[in-house]
Amino acid sequence: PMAASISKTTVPAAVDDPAQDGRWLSQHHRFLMEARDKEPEVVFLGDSMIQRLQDADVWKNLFQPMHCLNFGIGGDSTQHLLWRIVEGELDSVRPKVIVILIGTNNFLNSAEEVAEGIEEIVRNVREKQPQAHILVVEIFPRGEKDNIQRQKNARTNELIRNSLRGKEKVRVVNLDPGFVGEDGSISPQDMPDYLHFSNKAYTKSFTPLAHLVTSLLEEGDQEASVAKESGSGDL
Amino acid sequence: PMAASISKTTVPAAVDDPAQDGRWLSQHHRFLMEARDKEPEVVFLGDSMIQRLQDADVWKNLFQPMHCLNFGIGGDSTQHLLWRIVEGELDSVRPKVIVILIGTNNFLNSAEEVAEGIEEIVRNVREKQPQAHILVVEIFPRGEKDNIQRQKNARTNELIRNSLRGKEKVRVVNLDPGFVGEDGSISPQDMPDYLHFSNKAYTKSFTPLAHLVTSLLEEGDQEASVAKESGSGDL
Amino acid sequence: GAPTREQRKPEDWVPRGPELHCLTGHRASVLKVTFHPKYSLLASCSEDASIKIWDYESGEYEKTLKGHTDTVQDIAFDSTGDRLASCSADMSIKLWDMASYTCLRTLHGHDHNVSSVAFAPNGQRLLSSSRDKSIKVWELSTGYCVKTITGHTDWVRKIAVSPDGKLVASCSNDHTVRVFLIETREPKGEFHGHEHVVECLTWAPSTAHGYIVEAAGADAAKKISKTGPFLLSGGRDKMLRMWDVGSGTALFVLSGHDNWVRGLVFHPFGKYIVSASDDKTIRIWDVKNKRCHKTLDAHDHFCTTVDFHKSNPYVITGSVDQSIKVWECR
Amino acid sequence: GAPTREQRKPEDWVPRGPELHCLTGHRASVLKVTFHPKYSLLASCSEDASIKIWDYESGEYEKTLKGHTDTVQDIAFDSTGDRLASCSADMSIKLWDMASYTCLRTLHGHDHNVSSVAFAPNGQRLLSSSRDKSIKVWELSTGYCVKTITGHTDWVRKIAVSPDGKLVASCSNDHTVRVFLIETREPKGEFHGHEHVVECLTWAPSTAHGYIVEAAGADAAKKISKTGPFLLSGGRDKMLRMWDVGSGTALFVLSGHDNWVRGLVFHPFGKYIVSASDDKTIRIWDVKNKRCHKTLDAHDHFCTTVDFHKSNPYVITGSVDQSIKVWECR
Repeated sequence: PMAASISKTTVPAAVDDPAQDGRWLSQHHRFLMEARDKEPEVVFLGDSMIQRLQDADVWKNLFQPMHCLNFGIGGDSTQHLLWRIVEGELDSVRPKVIVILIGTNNFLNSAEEVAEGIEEIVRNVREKQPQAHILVVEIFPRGEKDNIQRQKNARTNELIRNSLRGKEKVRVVNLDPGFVGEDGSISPQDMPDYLHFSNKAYTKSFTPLAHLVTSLLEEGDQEASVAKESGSGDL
Repeated sequence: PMAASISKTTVPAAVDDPAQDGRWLSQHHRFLMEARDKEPEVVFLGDSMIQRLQDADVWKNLFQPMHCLNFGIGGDSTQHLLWRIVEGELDSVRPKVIVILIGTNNFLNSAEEVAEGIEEIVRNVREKQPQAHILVVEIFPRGEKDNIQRQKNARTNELIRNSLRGKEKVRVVNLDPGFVGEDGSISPQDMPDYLHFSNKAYTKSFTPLAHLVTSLLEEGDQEASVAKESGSGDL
Repeated sequence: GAPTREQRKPEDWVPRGPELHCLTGHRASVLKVTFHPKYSLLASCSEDASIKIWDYESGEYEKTLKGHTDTVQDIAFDSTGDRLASCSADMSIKLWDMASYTCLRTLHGHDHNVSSVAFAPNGQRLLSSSRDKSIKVWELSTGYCVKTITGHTDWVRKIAVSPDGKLVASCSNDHTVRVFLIETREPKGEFHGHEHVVECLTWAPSTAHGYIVEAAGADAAKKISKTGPFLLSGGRDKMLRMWDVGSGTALFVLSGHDNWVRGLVFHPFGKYIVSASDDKTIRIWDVKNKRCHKTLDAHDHFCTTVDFHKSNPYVITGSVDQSIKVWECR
Repeated sequence: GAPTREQRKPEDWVPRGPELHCLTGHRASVLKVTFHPKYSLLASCSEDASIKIWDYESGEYEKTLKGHTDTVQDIAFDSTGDRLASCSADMSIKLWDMASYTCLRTLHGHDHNVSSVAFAPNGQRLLSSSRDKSIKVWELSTGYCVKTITGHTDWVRKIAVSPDGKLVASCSNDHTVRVFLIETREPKGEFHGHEHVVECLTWAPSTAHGYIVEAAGADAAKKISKTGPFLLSGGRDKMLRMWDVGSGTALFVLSGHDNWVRGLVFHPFGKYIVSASDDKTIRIWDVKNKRCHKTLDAHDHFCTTVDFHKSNPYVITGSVDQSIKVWECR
């Protein structure tokens, strides 16, 4: 029956692999290796919205110079990202900022369930990375015209805005520059498949994020300077 | 039971829409409108490999000037593309060249079934477009290391090479520049998720296609000239 | 050698890069740009279903004319600039008042996409062409279609009314350029040569006649009618073709564009032609010598339209890249 | 004003764009490039686990040295150029014969990524540093590690042996630059100032001493040891910092890079410093005046390494964009 097959959003779960080509685990293992070898200041976690950000101009121009790692995997739901975090993708790094965008693929779960999944992820990330600023990006609208996913995702965004408010070094950020027009429709110039972004849409929505991340990184540098001057150690 | 739920590759079928946001039909309707309004010389049909080609440099540099329409939809299997063709996406255009890449998403079907699906598509396209050159692109390898999909897709390619050989103005083209290394692995620099292409991979694999399409277009122009000179009419 | 900048006379002033202004605001391809006959304004129309008015000297946006419900294919000012006509894929034609920026009248009658509009010189009539293969003549005082001219066997893409108002030239997907007598609807000429869809055309101003005759050369001298009229067309075969309507003959071909030719206009002094192409350039052609004088990288995508001001040294272009550019001539 | 090209003396010859050669072949980031001391060759190493030899005059590829099974972090020629040492994330160090291009010896002992190698001037010993926080001294005739120097509290990224062979300088993720006596393993100095990981360092050649003393200025004059030795480091705080090892003091800071400083080298005549940065540029610094003399857009991605030839007017750079560039100095 349908209900039994809807995954719990808060329980770490690997993806099924109907094609049996191991791509998801291959990516996970590659991320483990990158985490071990590289020293990122910013780590991105999420689904295809995050993964495909790497192909956009805004990544090359604004994010790449910040020494980022991109741990997005297309198709991931909250429970899949949770699994990857629990299984070590954040174990060997110490970034200053962590960006999370997940939830749009949990389309069979309710807004409450998706929000719980995101909160569980934030809890786990905070545990692994006590020092990092955590930025949770609100789920973007989807579909050419209004539909139940848009409404649900908007409700999810509202829930996490409330539940994550006031948490130390956690911020929920809305990057939607206004994709939904006056007539309620999304332009294919922004989302050719009414879900994933065009290059132009990535520039519009993620540029403000780059500015926020930059200011958080600089704030961190200044704190380190102040700590140094006040004699609190070599760091 | 599993067997009953595997779609027939040769029977036109719309996608399921578990998210119920209508994106697939939105894209199909947009393609119908584009076909009605534009006059493409080249039409691309397929899945995400085709759809995402539009984001690559090679599209802007080499394909765009040729007046193309891109009717790729991510996730499509042969039966979905077949549905879109039967439902009119080729009805209002008269391109000189049609490029087809489909099949990798039929991962539960056998090589024989996928090949039949592709052949059915070619049959339908030829019926709608008697004048066009049809180029069927061989399915690319996938997965970080060898796996059953790679083997199956290679078999599918072999089957269509045979079944489509000698068909008038139909060509099966292999665009794989050698993605699989000596050690049997695919580089994440070519396919970050071991399926979809990076910008660089699109340039490597699709540049030769652009040259082939260009020569077919020019050949068509020359035929038109010759027809004119020999007095066969105003065309 | 070529005249230096200081020596150059207005007849040799051609558009030069970089652009003076890049006007953005349209949310889809720009299909046509046209200068206002009097004020420092230009009008543009787009696949975004709107028409926009801009000041080309300051680069400022003025106004958006909304009303069409689909791609606006063409626009034209009447000779006074008091009114603007537009036609659309929504199958209608609209007449706009430029003082109030309101729609005065909407004309219905075509059965398909209306691709081109042109005023008769007296401003009382308007001509249009359509994907329905016909050309229609409209009485603007009543809004009625008073004539329908047929002949083309496929989509009629553009029309141009001759300066004396008696002829209408048209080009089509049927690869021909045709000329009709407006009053009687009779065909006056049918020109074959383009090997693909013919996209655009323009009558040569009288200032160009001498250069055209010279360019046609000795071979054509016997046949050529010294006063034409002469007609220039551009097509998807990448060629510009010059026709002598008087004698019904082809005069010469200008080749050089790497892609479809989408728009044409003569330099007001007649010595040059400026063409816009899907190869993203505009080219300036020396008529007398039948060669490409200069190529300007104009846009990031197909360049669909170009206009040359009749008295001020400006050229404007529009593109699928959704922008309009203003170029100074010197 | 600055000397004109004709007047410029070798001491003022600095790298200028565009590059003479762009060498491609590595299939991942290039982490280090170094000139052969005698022939017109350069060696490069990469995250693709290989080392490649190139001719920098002709731009031709010569050879690939395979053997490491993970990123090769650093390479160094001995003073004759007969042998090349390399170290890797595979935790090993290899010694290569440049005549036969074969691996002579593989050294094991570090517990983690080996990030830097340097020959002692007599060529009989090799020093290395590692993510295991230690610095090791290896006897090349036997392959044994004869000394392990500790002190850093985190990853030691780079080491540099002083010209007289007595000292080894090291920089680390612990934000410090340290100097040790090789023979006794005793710490000679510990330099604080960088506010982030220190990526690279280099001893100043004697030709630079005069400029450094002048740059240090009157304030430092009391404390500064006129003969240093002087040490330059670069870090993720985007700064270049000059240290006086003789007196144990900080002399001055050069700022200007917009991102991490990844590589440093002095102009052989001592008047300039060239630095490579993740801001994709190399910068040429005027030592005496403590200012950035010139900035060169070097690569499409992080620029990780730079070397300056000791006697020929060439500079080489390597990058995460997987290419190596050869620049002429004039």
